[in-house]
Amino acid sequence: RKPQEEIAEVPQEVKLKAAMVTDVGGLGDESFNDAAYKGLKEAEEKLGFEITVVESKKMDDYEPNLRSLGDQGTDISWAVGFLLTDALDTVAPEYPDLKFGLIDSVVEQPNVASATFKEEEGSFLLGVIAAKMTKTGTVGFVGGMEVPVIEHFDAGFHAGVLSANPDVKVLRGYTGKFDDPAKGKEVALAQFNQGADIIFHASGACGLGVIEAAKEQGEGFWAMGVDSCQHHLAPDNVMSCMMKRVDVAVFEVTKRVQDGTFEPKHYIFGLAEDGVGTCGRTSEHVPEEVLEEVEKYREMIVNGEIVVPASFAELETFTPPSV
Amino acid sequence: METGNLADVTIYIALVVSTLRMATPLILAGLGGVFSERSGVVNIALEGIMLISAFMGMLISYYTEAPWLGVLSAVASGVLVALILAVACVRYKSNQVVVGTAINIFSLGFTGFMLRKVFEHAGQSPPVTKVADWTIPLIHKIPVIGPMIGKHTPFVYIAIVAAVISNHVLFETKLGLRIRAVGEHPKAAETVGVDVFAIRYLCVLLSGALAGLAGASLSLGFLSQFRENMTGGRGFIALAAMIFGKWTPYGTLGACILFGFADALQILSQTLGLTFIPRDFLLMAPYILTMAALAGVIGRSVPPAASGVPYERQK
Amino acid sequence: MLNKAKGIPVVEMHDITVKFPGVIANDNVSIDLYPGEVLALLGENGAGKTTLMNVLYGLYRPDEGEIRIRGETAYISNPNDAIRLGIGMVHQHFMLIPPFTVAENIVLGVEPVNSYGRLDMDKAVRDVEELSNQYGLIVDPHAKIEDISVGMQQRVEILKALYRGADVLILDEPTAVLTPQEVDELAEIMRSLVDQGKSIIFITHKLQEVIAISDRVTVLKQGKCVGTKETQNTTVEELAQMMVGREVVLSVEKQEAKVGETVLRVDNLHAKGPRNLPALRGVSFHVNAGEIVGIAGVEGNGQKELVETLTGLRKATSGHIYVDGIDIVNSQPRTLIEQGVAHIPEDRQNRGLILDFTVAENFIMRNYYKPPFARGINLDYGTIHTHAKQLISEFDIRTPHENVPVRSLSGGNQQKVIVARELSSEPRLLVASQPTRGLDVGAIEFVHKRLVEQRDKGKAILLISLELDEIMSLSDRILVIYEGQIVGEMTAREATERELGLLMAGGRSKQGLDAERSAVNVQHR
Amino acid sequence: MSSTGKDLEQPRSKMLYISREQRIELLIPVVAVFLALLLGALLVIFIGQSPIKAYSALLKGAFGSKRDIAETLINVTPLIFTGLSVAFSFKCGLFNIGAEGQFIMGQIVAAWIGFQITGLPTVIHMPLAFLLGALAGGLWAALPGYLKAKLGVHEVINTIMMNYIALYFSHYLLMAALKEPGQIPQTPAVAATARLWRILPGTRLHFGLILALGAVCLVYYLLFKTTLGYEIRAVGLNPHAARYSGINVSRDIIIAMTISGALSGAAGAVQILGVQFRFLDLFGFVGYGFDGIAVALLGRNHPFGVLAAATLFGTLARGAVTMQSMAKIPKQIIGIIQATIVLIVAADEILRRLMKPKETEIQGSQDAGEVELGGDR
Ligand SMILES: Nc1ncnc2c1ncn2[C@@H]1O[C@H](COP(=O)(O)OP(=O)(O)OP(=O)(O)O)[C@@H](O)[C@H]1O
Ligand SMILES: Nc1ncnc2c1ncn2[C@@H]1O[C@H](COP(=O)(O)OP(=O)(O)OP(=O)(O)O)[C@@H](O)[C@H]1O
Ligand SMILES: [Mg+2]
Ligand SMILES: [Mg+2]
Repeated sequence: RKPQEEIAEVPQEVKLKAAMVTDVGGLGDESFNDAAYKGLKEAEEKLGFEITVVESKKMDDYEPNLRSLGDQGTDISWAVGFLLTDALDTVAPEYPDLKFGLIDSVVEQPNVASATFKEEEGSFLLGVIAAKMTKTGTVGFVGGMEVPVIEHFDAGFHAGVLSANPDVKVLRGYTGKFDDPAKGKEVALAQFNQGADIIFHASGACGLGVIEAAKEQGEGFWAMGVDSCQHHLAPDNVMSCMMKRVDVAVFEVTKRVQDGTFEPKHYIFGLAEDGVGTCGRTSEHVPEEVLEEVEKYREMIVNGEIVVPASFAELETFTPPSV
Repeated sequence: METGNLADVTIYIALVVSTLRMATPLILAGLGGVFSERSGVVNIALEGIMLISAFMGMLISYYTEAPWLGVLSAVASGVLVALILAVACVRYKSNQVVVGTAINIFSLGFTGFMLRKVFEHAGQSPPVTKVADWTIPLIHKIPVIGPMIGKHTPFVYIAIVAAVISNHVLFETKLGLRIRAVGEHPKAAETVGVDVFAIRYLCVLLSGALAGLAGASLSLGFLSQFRENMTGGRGFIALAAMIFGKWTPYGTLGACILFGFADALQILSQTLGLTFIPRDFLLMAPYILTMAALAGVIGRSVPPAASGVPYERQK
Repeated sequence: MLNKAKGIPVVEMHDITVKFPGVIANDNVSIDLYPGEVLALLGENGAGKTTLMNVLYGLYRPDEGEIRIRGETAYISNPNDAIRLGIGMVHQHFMLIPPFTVAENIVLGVEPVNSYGRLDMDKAVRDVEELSNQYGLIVDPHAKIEDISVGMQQRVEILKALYRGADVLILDEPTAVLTPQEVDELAEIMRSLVDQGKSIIFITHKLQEVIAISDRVTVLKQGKCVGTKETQNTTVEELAQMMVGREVVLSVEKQEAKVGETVLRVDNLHAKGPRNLPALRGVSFHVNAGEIVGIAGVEGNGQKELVETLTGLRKATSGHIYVDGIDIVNSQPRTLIEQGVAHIPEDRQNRGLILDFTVAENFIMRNYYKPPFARGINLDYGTIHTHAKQLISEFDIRTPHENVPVRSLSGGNQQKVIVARELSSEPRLLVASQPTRGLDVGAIEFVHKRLVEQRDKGKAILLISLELDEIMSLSDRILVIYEGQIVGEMTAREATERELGLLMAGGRSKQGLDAERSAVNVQHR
Repeated sequence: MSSTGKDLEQPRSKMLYISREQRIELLIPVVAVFLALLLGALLVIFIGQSPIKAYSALLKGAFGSKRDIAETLINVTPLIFTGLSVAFSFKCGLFNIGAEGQFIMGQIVAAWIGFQITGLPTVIHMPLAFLLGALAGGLWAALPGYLKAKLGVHEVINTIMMNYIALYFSHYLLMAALKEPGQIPQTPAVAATARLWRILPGTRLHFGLILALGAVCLVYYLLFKTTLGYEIRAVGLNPHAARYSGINVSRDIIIAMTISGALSGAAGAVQILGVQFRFLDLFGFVGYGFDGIAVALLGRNHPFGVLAAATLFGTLARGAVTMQSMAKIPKQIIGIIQATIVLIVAADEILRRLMKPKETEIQGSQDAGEVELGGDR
């Protein structure tokens, strides 16, 4: 294994290696694994990294998968997803000369950079849009499984709706899975049926079904995507998406390995850092005045006037700000 | 969150509609199971056949933009995969559960592999054209009933009709009599000149065709794309429903509808904000309900006597 | 009914050879069958009778040989060919589908359909009724096979063949499971069939029946044809000699019973049978040490339920069963085994044996958990094998060694495994149900000897058999069971076949029985 | 069993004699693996990669170093348990599709005992957590066993249903009671005293492997050398005859399901106590249970067969990792290879026919075969 300085000296001959280990969701999860892959891809195209993806089949694959990358002298290996926290904590010290990155969780090691996201802040903005845009006075949220990360989305969205219009009703449903689009569709249809016209989802691939449901219901029914921009799946029925820029985090940190400016830091990506937010195509369906309103909330969050609840407990005590 | 109005009739309409939708792939696959097992071949491969068919259906619809062509090829690929089962188990007398398990493992690998190969993308295919919903003339205008059964993806109607036809074939035609005879006592059937092998081939292939339809109903009926492992265990649930339904088409239909209903109820309860039950228990409800129904009401179910037993000609 | 060879034979089988791995089941066998005659096929277990008939029916394809039907060479490669040639077969093990109705079983394969292609069961039922009246074969077309008596199943099998237009009928051991009355009926049926121009090949182990029913008899031994005789010109003794190749003692020789104390006492026993109907209605009797008590009766009069209740396999609804004075009613089978109750079950393949276990493992089925076969939770395979070898030689069981699965033994030898196991357990009481069903004369002789031997050792033996001969020759006392009640008791010496037969039929005349049967038939219209 | 019979039939000199039949029997899995790898190679070529590179990555990944071998064995360990589990139920005539759910229950209970209790010495804490995990799996299977035995409800339905219930129930337990504070849905780590010993320095290889091998022997002993095993096999082959023999069939069905479930639960327990050290929320089935079905069937439901099949499956699974990372081969190819092996072994009749010379030749060639083999030794 070559020490890092050596590599930095000969960037042209020896390609730097970047790699990622997925969690059990694997590629195609329509969530952080895909987003991380996008960032990695960008590093390949723009920075000339040689990239590898190792998909984990089972929980106990995390450690050997990370090691297998370490053994090949991968300059930076990404552990994607909080499920890999323990594994990375164990493996990183074994390869002190190599760098590691972690998504959605934190490991404190001298060669690990961690990136977490304030999903609730981005979700808040979507809640605002939904509350402003609903014609029926009812909006919905579809989650995958009830775990803390999904709670961020749920609570943030709810708080956004409450802030923009406390009279709007929020329906809530969980699929119990992350990979069954048919289930997602069914939950979404139930909410549409109960009067919702806009549904925000944070349910991985189940969300494909949520979007399908909106598409099938036709004009006036909307889905809101998550993690990456999902407009292309149903351009006329996806109102906005909660962007979680895992790709940016991966790309930026990977770039720092090339630059030699890598720091074993905990990066927190919120609205302020542009790590979360609404997607670029939001303006296609959302009128200017609503976007202006959203922008106001964004600023209040960025400068700390609003502290967005990230859990149901915090949501309980959350008082909507007066704009 | 306030609770929805339980007096509202739309809730019940939604419940019926949702039940039918969720029961449909189960019914189709379950009927496939009925035919196969009635002829004496355990088809544990329903899950795998569904998955491969869902993929092939999507693929053909993707290339031709003709969704019904996709459905047709889903059925054809279902038959083709079932042919593996038939050749291995009917002709070469392999253990049916083993071959079925192999097909299930294969289907996951194969569809995942092909997805990446064809679309260079993991997880799911791009959206494809799906089959359009059918509106039943007149009926869809009737109040309450209309919204319940008047407009659905064609697979819903196909599934119900398939159950009726299956029941007719199995219990009111001579083919059905022979199928049941072969599943109960193949040697006796052979002594009266029934071709045991032909019947078993036919039934296993038919089972593949029905499971193929079930797969197509997922990727071209309810959704318009393929997603890795999108069957999500429905093949196994269908198998359970078939046993629950005592190996009869109507029994299976009923069991699938019960299962779909429990699931629809579960989703509706969430939507209505009935949160006094922990959500995880709501999610478990369909499974618990099935077990309770079996233990409390249905009880013993006896499979066709020769189910799972390869038939050997003497000499 | 002396049908001398007339015209060309309807069936000629020439030099048929059938080889199975390791066995030549038929070795250049030739038989012929003339129109309107009954040909009996005789031979020990495994002599090749069934194989030869399976060849004729297209189930097996012979390695060599030729078949002619009505003078023309025929290639019969499956049952359809045989059916087309007018050959019908009633198999040794019935080929009926238990959950199907009688009518469904009969029409299977040649089902009537109506103009919409729909199965026409009404027509099927009508056809069956018509046919059943024409030949006097009374069946209930709507009854399920699993609910009807073996005798009726037999008639269904014959109707199946006739429905397909058979004029050559193969009956493989049709009488093995019938009561004397039913055998008589069958003989009558056969005669009327022959009168209507049918020809019959009839396989049996019962020499009396050969003499009574057949015109000619062909004897097979170890796959070879030993000879053919005009029935007129032969005797039971000669046939037995031809079959077995030695002199056979056809009657049971036994000493006067030395009766000891009461071992089994049954007191007012009630139990339910199929479809939860009462099957035993107050049965009381006793069996003493050193005697054989036979229970005679027509099948389905509660024998099965009685045996099952006595051996713990069925719950009694009321009453008592005392073994050596201890009330063991409704005890678990294990408790009864511990009490010294041995049981030779009638259904050897489904109950008496685990076909995929080895011979050695089958020998310990009922006491595997006790020393010397088990030490703690461990099985002692050394002892188990020694034990098996000993029984194999003692009971002359034909098997390569004790480690082959029982499945690969012939039916007769399978039965011997059971007999050996049950007798070697040194029981107080032996419940023997149909102990010789389907066995050849040699094997029957053997089993009978063993039963008498046990009696003389002071065991109590309860014998349940549908064969009056067996009951009369083995028992010291005879009980008659009818509709779940003991309707008669007598010593073997005072018993006559006529009297027993009358009691078995409920004390009513034969006409009365027939009337009842047709009443059953009418009920279902 | 009957194999002992074959041995007796052929008293031979000291040379290890293998009959032609037995040789075909042994050859079939080898041929199956070969053909499956061939198919895999074709697929690799199909996606434009080098099969040589792929398979050398597989081999290196599975056996390349001490650590690789250890990782392979870590993969094998739970498969041995779940394979035994399914095989055991089969021996009693039951089809336990519920290994997956029992595995989950074993995991969560082992994790719970592992972190909840502290201050116990290892010799008590470790076996306690392991055994209670196994027990949890056993009880999870006992219910379908009970329903089968007492009410006649088909075990296949109930075990399928209970897989899903286990999935949601484990989630519920985790969230409601067992979750460690923080953002990650997981239990606290199990105490050091509950962890299985590492048995190969420098690797993760843990004592679970020894336990699994122990389980193979135990199941073999139980099935073939004890009265309980005799009973269970009797019930599996012919329940009517078993009842006639005085065997309490209902009881044996419940016992067999419980033991089967306990083996799957043990698989879950060793994964927690030896590898993961905590229960992490499952977002779907892990797959060891379903793989266990294939392993059991591939191993012909015999404990030693299960051991061999688990080794094969575990090796392939481990190799899949390095094939991905070193040769960029998608993991799905391994699934296809595994399925092909199972299929070919199941459809062995086809191979048998191809491999058997015409009947007339058998006699002559058999002797020749013996000499050949004898000469080798
Ligand atoms: N399918 C078969 N495979 C191998 N051997 C067979 C098969 N069928 C019959 N045999 C053998 O052929 C021989 C003749 O059997 P067959 O059934 O014809 O006897 P059988 O005369 O009908 O005897 P039984 O009086 O017991 O009915 C026996 O040795 C038997 O073991
Ligand atoms: N598939 C088979 N392989 C080997 N032998 C067989 C096979 N099928 C039947 N046999 C043998 O054929 C013989 C006769 O079979 P059959 O089924 O007629 O038995 P059975 O009539 O019950 O015997 P028995 O008349 O002695 O009571 C037996 O010896 C049996 O072992
Ligand atoms: Mg015979
Ligand atoms: Mg016989």
